[in-house]
Amino acid sequence: MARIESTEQLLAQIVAREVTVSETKDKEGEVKKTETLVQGVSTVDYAKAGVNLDVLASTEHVVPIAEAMAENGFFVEAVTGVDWIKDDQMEVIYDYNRMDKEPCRVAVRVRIARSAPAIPTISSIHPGANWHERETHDFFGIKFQGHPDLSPILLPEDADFHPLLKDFKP
Amino acid sequence: MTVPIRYREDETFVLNLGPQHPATHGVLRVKLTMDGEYIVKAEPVLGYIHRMHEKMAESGSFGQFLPNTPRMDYLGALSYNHGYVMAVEQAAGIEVPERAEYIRVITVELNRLSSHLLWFGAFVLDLGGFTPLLYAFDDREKVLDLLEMVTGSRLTYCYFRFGGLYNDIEDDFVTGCREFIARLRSRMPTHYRDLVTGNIILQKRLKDIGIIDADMCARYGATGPVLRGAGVEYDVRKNHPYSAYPEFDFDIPYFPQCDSWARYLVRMEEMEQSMRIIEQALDKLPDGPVNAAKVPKIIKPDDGTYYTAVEAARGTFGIRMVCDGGKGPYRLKLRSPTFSNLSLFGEVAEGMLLADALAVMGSLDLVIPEIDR
Amino acid sequence: MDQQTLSNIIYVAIFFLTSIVIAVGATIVPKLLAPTSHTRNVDGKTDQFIECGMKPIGSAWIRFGIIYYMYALIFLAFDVDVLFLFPVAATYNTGGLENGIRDFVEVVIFVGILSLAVIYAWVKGVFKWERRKYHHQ
Amino acid sequence: MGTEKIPSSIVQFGVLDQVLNLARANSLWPMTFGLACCAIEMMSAGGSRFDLARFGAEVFRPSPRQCDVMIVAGTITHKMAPAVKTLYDQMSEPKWVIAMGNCAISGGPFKFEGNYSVVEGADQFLPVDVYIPGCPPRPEALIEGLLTLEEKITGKRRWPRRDAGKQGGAVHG
Repeated sequence: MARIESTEQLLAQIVAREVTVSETKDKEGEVKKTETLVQGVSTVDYAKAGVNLDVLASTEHVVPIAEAMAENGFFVEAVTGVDWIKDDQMEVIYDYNRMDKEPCRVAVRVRIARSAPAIPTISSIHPGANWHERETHDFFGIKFQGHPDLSPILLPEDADFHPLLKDFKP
Repeated sequence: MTVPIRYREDETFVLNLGPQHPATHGVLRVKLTMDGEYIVKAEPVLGYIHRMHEKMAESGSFGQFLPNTPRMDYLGALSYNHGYVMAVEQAAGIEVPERAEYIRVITVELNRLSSHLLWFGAFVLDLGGFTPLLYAFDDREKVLDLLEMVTGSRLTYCYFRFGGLYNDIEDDFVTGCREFIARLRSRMPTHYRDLVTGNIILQKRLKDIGIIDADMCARYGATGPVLRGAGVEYDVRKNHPYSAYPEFDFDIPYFPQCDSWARYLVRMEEMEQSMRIIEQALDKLPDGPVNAAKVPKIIKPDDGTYYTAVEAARGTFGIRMVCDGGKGPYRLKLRSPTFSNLSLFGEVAEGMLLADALAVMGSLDLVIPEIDR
Repeated sequence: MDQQTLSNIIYVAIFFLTSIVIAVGATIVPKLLAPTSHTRNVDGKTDQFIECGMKPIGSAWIRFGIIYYMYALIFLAFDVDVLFLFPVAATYNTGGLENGIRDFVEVVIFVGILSLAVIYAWVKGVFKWERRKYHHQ
Repeated sequence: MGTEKIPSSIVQFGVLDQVLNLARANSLWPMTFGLACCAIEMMSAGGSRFDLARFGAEVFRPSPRQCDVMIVAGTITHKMAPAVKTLYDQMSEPKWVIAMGNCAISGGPFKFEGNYSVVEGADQFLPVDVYIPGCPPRPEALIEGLLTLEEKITGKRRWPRRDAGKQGGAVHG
């Protein structure tokens, strides 16, 4: 468990905790404050979510987190793209995992605008993410700035469509 | 490692280790820039068998994606069944009875055995020996008979259901398993150890070839026997215990030599461990129902993102599932182990002889539809 | 031309004739019987070089490493060597024991001189295939 | 007779053609062309239990020039289709095509409305001779497919076909 706390402090330094407070009037007229986390690290129940730490971050935190994770013995297990078409956003989820006896899984989730999705690449720090990013670019069209070669990896070489977008028609 | 050699563009030629090649075991293409027998640059090209599994997951319901999971890695299909079913059970909070967990472990380990047997045959075939393939296939057919008796199909099993199994196992499956393990144990020293592992030619072809050390595995995210061949004791069944694995005592074989020979020994040793697990599971098989009491007709996991990981025959198979209350997953990312294992091939094969590069590719144990998904 | 040499000549002639018949026959008969009017094709790629289904990139007519020339040389040397060993084998041991020893020594010397080239190359490390490191521009 | 599409040869007369067809039917060399799951069943058919060697078909040649049958075992995607066409062209006559598995017949499990990368069926661009349904078809089904191809070539069935279903059904054919 020590590994999870130390990783949490490590990430808390990088990602400042930001909370938006929204008041809603419930029946008795009291002001009820609901805090929705915009940015920050939160420990999550492993049995339910499958990860120990869940980090909501923004694009400028991606590279610092990747460097911090690389120094502390984490490796990138997967890079996932999600197309939230309803609130006009796209989400990139980085899954970090450890190889030694102290299991600790971290999911870093970044939301970017859906119109011109762009996010800095971490393939120079974790070469394993190179193919994952190319595949996410294939499926969603998310531009990974600084990626050495964003040509289609799973789609034909001349493919210009992004199939996993919610509004994709074959 | 001598001083780097400067080469001129017109002294190298490009060779397509193309989609249709006996050594790629599927439709993987590697664009090799060659300087005589040496590989200057190796660049795998994927996508020749991209079958849109993730797109199908989004357009169907949870149950409709079940037949897709075995068609990704058809050699270790039950691990993929297991991963997907566990992901949905974890998200929807469905409990699985004890007996179902045991049968799941037994069938997954049997499937791992058949996958390693096929890898063994194909790997020695790549290195030039044909007979071990026939011995390995002979044993593998026994496993396929056992699994067919229970699941109904030979390769693409769709046996697990949310909250349990499709049907219970009978006694002749249990006795069949014991006979099979006894037979394989009796054949292991002669047909596998003396004939192949003791063969000096095979050892010379594999020792000190394709050095993949722990640091390279970490940089590329390689898992499974490739990582355990690099001396790292990492196995999802031990590091992140799931299903009924904590009840069995088995150890994780890992070898520090980091070369193709270490990866070969890891898989041979893993066959032993799988047999141990099956025997313990058969001895302690509890009675009771095979399916959960109440499984909702329409699976409605609450919103959010979930991650589940399973130790497939080739490495960590992870599922990142995003649910938004629809009839199916909103987004399903399938983290396939050989996708990451193959991404380090470009760095490993540089400066290697072509024949050795094929030996390394065989030791990575690739299944191409799992890479392309 | 006594009876003995005549039958020898006939044997060699028969041997020679059958080899020609087999060789020429093997090329003519498939030409006659095989369906060679045209090969059905879908993409017009019947005579493209076979490279795993892909279009070959660039040409293979490039400047190869000098090391492969060494293999050709060694093959040539030993090929000619074997050619000379045929007559030796035919007349070997015909002259009784002391001739036998002399023939044996001669053959050993003959083959030994040729294998000197191989030993020299071996010592120079031609047969050591180490992993190389390439400098990418 | 499946041979009418095979282009004609220089020397032709009836009896010789039957002898040639008999020889071709009993030595169908398949091309190692495993695309996906069906390839594993093809390998099992080549193994010692189902043994394609009994029908002269165990020599799996990787090079298209040296094989007679292209067994399309697996899914053809749009990225792979040009390679399949090239391989078919490079095969020398007489050549046949077996579509093994649902993917090669009609796209199989990957035929759905959002399908952007799977070619639905090998017969969209290849002249297929025998279709073997199944996902994956059992090795016995592959052997039955080969026997059907042999029957198509020589016109005679290797051994009588038993009526499906009934035990000891009428034997004919």
